[in-house]
Amino acid sequence: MIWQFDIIILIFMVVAALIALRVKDLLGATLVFGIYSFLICLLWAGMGAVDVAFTEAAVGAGVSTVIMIATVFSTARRSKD
Amino acid sequence: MTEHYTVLILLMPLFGALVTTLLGRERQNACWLTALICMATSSLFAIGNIGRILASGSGELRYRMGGWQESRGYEVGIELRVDMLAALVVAMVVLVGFVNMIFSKTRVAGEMKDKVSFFYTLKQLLIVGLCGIVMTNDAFNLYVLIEITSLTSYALIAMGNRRAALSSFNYVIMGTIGASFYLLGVGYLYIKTGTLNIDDISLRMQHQYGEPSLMIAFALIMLGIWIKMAFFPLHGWLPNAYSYAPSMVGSFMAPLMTKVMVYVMLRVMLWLFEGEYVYSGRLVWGELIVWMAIIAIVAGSFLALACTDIKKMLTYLIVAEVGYMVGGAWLADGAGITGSMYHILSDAAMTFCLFLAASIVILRTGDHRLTAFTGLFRRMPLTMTGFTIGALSMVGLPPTCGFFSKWYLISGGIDVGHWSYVAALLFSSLVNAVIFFRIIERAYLGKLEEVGNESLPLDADGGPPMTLDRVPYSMLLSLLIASGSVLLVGIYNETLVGWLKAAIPSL
Amino acid sequence: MKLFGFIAVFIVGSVLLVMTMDFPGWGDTSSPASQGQVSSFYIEETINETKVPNMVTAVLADFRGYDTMFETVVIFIAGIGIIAVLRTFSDHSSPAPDEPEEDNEGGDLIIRSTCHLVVPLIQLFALYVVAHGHHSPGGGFQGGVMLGTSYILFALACGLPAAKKRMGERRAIIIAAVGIIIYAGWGVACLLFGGNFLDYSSLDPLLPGDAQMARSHSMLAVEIGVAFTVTAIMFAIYSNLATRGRLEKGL
Amino acid sequence: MIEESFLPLITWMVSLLAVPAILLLRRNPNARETSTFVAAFAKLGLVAAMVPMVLDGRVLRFSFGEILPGIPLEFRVDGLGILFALVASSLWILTTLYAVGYMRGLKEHDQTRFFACFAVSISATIGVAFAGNLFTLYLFYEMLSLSTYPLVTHHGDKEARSGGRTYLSHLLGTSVAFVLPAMIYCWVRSGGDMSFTDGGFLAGKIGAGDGLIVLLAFTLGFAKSGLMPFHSWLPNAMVAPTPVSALLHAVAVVKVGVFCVIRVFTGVFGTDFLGELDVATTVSWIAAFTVITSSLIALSQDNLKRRLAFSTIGQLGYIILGVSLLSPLGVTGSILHIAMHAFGKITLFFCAGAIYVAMHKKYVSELVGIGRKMPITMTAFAIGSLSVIGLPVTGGLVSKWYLVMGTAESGQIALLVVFLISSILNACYFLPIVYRAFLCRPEESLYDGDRQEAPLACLVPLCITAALSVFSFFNPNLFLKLAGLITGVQY
Amino acid sequence: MEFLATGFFEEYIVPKFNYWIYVILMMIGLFAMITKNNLIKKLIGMAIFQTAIILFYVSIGVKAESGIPILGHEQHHAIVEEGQPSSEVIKKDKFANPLPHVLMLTAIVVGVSTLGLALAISQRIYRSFDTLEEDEILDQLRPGGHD
Repeated sequence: MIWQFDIIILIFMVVAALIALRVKDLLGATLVFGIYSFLICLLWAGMGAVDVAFTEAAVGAGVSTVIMIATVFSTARRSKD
Repeated sequence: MTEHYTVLILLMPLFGALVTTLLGRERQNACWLTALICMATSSLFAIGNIGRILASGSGELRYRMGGWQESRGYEVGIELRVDMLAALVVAMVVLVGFVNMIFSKTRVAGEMKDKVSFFYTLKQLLIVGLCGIVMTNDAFNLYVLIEITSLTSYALIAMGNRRAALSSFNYVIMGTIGASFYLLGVGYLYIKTGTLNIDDISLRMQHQYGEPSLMIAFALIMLGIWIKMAFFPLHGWLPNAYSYAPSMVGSFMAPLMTKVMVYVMLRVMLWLFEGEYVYSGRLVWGELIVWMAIIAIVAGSFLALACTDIKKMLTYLIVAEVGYMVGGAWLADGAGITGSMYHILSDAAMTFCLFLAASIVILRTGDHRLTAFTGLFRRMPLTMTGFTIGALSMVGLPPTCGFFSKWYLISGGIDVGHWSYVAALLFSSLVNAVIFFRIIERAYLGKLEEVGNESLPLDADGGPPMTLDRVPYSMLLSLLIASGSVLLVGIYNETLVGWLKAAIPSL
Repeated sequence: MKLFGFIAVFIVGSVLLVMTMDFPGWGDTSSPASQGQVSSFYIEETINETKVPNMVTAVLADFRGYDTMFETVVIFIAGIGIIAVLRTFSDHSSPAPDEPEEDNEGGDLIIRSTCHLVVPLIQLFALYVVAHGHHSPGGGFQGGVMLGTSYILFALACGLPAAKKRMGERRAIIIAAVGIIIYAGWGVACLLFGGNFLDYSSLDPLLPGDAQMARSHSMLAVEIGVAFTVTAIMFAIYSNLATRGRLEKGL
Repeated sequence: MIEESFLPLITWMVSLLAVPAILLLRRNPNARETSTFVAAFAKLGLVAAMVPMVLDGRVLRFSFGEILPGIPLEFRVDGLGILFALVASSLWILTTLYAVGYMRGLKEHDQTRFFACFAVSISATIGVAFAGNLFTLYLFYEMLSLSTYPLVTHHGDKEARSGGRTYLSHLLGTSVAFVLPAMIYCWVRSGGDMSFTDGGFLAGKIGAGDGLIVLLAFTLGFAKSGLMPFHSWLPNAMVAPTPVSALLHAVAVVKVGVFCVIRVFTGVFGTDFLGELDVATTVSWIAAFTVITSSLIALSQDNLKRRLAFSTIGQLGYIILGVSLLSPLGVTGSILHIAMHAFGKITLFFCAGAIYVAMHKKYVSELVGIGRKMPITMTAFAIGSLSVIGLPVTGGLVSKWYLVMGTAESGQIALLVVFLISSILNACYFLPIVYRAFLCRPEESLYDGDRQEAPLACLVPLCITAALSVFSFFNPNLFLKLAGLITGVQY
Repeated sequence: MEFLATGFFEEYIVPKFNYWIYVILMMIGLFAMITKNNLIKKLIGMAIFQTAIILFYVSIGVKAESGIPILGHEQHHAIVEEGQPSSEVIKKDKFANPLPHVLMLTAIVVGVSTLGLALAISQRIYRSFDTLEEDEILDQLRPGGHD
């Protein structure tokens, strides 16, 4: 695969992870985490792991984001850190 | 047909769990009956397996899933491998599950309200996971099964009160870290050897021992397993999780989980890696870990001594017992390893016995504190007899199994001249003596008037405390079996140890 | 706590970082993992052994089918566990209020009608993913998740009660259990036909084609089982988490 | 020569078999006591039947089931064991008779539990006496500790609780902390063989330094022998009913302690090997210290039973001192002293109990002139104290004679002095009681009401034991022969 | 993108970059799990932690200029219909190693299951403590509670 592509996505992933952990609004954090999952999904498609990418797209970006949002809505939305 | 026993041990509880799910919430007794029957058949298969190993010359059984023979010198499929140690531990798991199934008959409705069927489902799936862990010969399959046991235990613990939910959450965090470390270590092994079958890995590693990444892999796997088995500095999650869990769950999880993880540790040390590598001078940490084990023993004993809550106390004793086994395994001595293997069985027996007795007492008096035992000998002699047997075993008096496991562990310590370990064992048995005779004296001589009859609300176990004039026969029966097993494991220790010695690869 | 955590993380991280120097390079074709006989066996022999071009599917459902069975069990446990932890069965007596069909569906009209249009397509594609997992990316798990998400989408758009009419809780649990029963039962069938557990080739007499085709067909069967479980559980997880375990209104 | 036989097992079992009978017959006291008596006589008969076999040099052995690798559960009857068994089982009968009188006289509670535990502890004692290897010995040692706990705490009040706590903590603690590791060490060193042999199974397999540590671990670990500093359980355990004190603290428990020590000296190490190692003198001095100190403490005790307890500690010191001299005569003296002191001391305890039953007097200062009210009891008391001091015409003289001879033989003049002093001290704390009991004017309090001798069930046993200790002076040959089997000293 | 094409990157950075990033991500996640105060944040950290390990595994399986581990139609045709020996048709360096992919499918599933269960437990905690901040929960427990 193209390694430039790979490196750029990886850097973006680290950034996304940091943001997701810094944001005080849990809903925002969850959404950033969704973005993170999409980046991983891209990365794996790039690495030739199509099935893993497919699964990650469906589960990581799809379901887990949805259930996290569901939890955030049914509990507190603000967090102290 | 008999060669399928190995997998049938697993399948029985699996299908039992599915059937209980299908039966649904309303038919509680049907669920119980299904679970009981499945556990019974599974126990029969496990015992049959022991017989088959004794019959077979090689002393081990291999079962290839999907019938994939090895090709190009590697196992391409997943393989089950059962040697004597594994067979004994599996038998222990399913038998404890079976007896605990009897135990939970009358009480589970009171604790689980209308979630009885889910309880039975999860419990049987937990047994599936434990049996799988013990029998599998595939490093990654081991990870999946560890996660199965973890998830079921998270759910089961969280079914308790609010404290239980909180401690279960901590357990989730710690458990995930542990399992992930294990997974990472397996990844390191895979990147170096290109296979996942435990035997193949150890075969391929022989000529590349000493590469740093293998050492890191070993360290990561050990770290993960220690977190899961609550080895002392990493024990934080265990006491709350087990003591706040519903008593039906705690009395079942406490004897099994840590012991099975100890088994996994031995498996990793002696089969995945090799004794020469693990104990060789190249790894300086052997001595260090024995010292950690000593600290674990002493600290566990002290923490238990400080407790006023009976279940908490027992859980801290488990922490100390884990120290026994880790220390014995790391003594780098045949007797020590045999001792810790035997201690897996005996500790399971006595912990089970004590937890059952404590649960019965809590259910009847509705009180978690040690004061609940005051004057109980007159009111519930059978239960207290069972408790006393377990206590004597913890203290280490013949002919209970605790005495003999201490015997082998201490002789291992003497063999290698590790006197501080011996001293730690003796110290902990003295502390156990203080702890338990404090309780037994109170139960034997204490007068009821000495404590007020006020009792805490039974929020750890859901339902209201039972009236004192009625303890179900199912509970007494299971307690009887448990305390009997304490004695039997002790009396037949020589047979068991002989079998276990055969299982150890030569150091 | 923060300091302690940072120190621990820093030590572990630095050790691991140093250890990466010991690895074969990324994409290195000659690394043991890539050269290892196991992976090359999978790459070269899968087509002969199972007639399935998608190696991942073959390894997943056949060579390591035992893992996959427990993977399905993990999903099942998650669903059951969530219900056991979170669900509050308050409505023993009160029967579900039975309003006319479509009226109790929440959300506004556009979303609802779009959803009514989209959901069938999603489900159709999901079925394709399940069925075509042998030849293209995908398989029981991915397809199952998509089916589950289609229900979730329906619940989001039209409200949980409407979705519950399609996939009630009891039904979801039953479907999930049936999925695993299909999987494990298929393995037991192999056992009855004289092979080992999950040894699909022993079902040769039962299925069209030769032993390899039997394996291929069996993979489809177990993938369907997986899809059942995943579908039901995904929806069950969502519906419990979205309603704090009461299963009435939803988000 | 050694021959297999079931007799030891049966002898051990008899009193255990009595337990279910006792529990079943709890409703009917007379039948309950009858079952105890039947068991007691059967046991004595069996032991007596074994005596001639042992006397013509045979060693009865019975072993079953390898509990640990190379270690079966083994019974082995030799001279030492049979002597101890004979003493214990004969005194059990008398004690039971006495206990019946005592318990009924005071209308004690939980008599069924009492007699059941009594039977268990006796069979544990016999098990210790017949134990064929170290593990079996340890097993029954612990069994004895646990089965006597309910007896010690029989009254269940605060005093009994604290006494029982001291009792268990000392006996269990020392045995787990010292004996267990020492035993496992022996097991490892001797290559998995722990059967007692005349030469000692550890002979030649261990160095002087380790030898001293192991020896001390054993002698201090068997804390039932009351060796200082682990002696304080004995006075505290006096809260028990008097029959218990009598049997367990004059006969069974403490004698089991010294018996174990003698076993360790003769069977584990072997006196010759210990002589080579030259480590036993340490034990001798600990024992000597115990003897003198306990006698001094006994002088200051006003509670009669406590005084007897401390005198017991001193006498046990004699026994350990004698065996630690490693000279055949000394060992003979120790073995004899087990029996002689048993007769003497149990007489004294019976008397104390009888006084309590009849007069409800506990303290020495209250016994002035009591001899006129209870002449028989006090005569027996006098005989018993003579025997303990070691004056003619009582058996005590015989054993002490051998002890002194042994000391002289081993040339330890200092220890000879110890014997002298302690005998004087014994005289000092016993004779005044007798003197005041008979010769002083009784104070008025003794005359209110017309209290007479204790009930017959109490009176008969103490007369018998007193007679026994006199008889053993004129005819100690049986004991001498049995002891000779161990030490090789012929007569 | 010119400077990226220089040999320096190819030489030193690229071969190890994935592994570095996996370590960094894993440590971020671990740090969050240990030190974050909010339970949901802990869980996000947990998810990152797991994905880092998945990244590690998938990176193992990559081969330079390899494609997806699925046979093309013509290869499939050649082997199945024309019966050519697979070892000649298939160049194994052209295919990514399928085994790590399979393992990671399972790992992802385990991850989402754990996440779901943990979310359920945290909702349960919220139900009885009415907060998700760890310190506040402990404050509530301090006075009462028998432990």
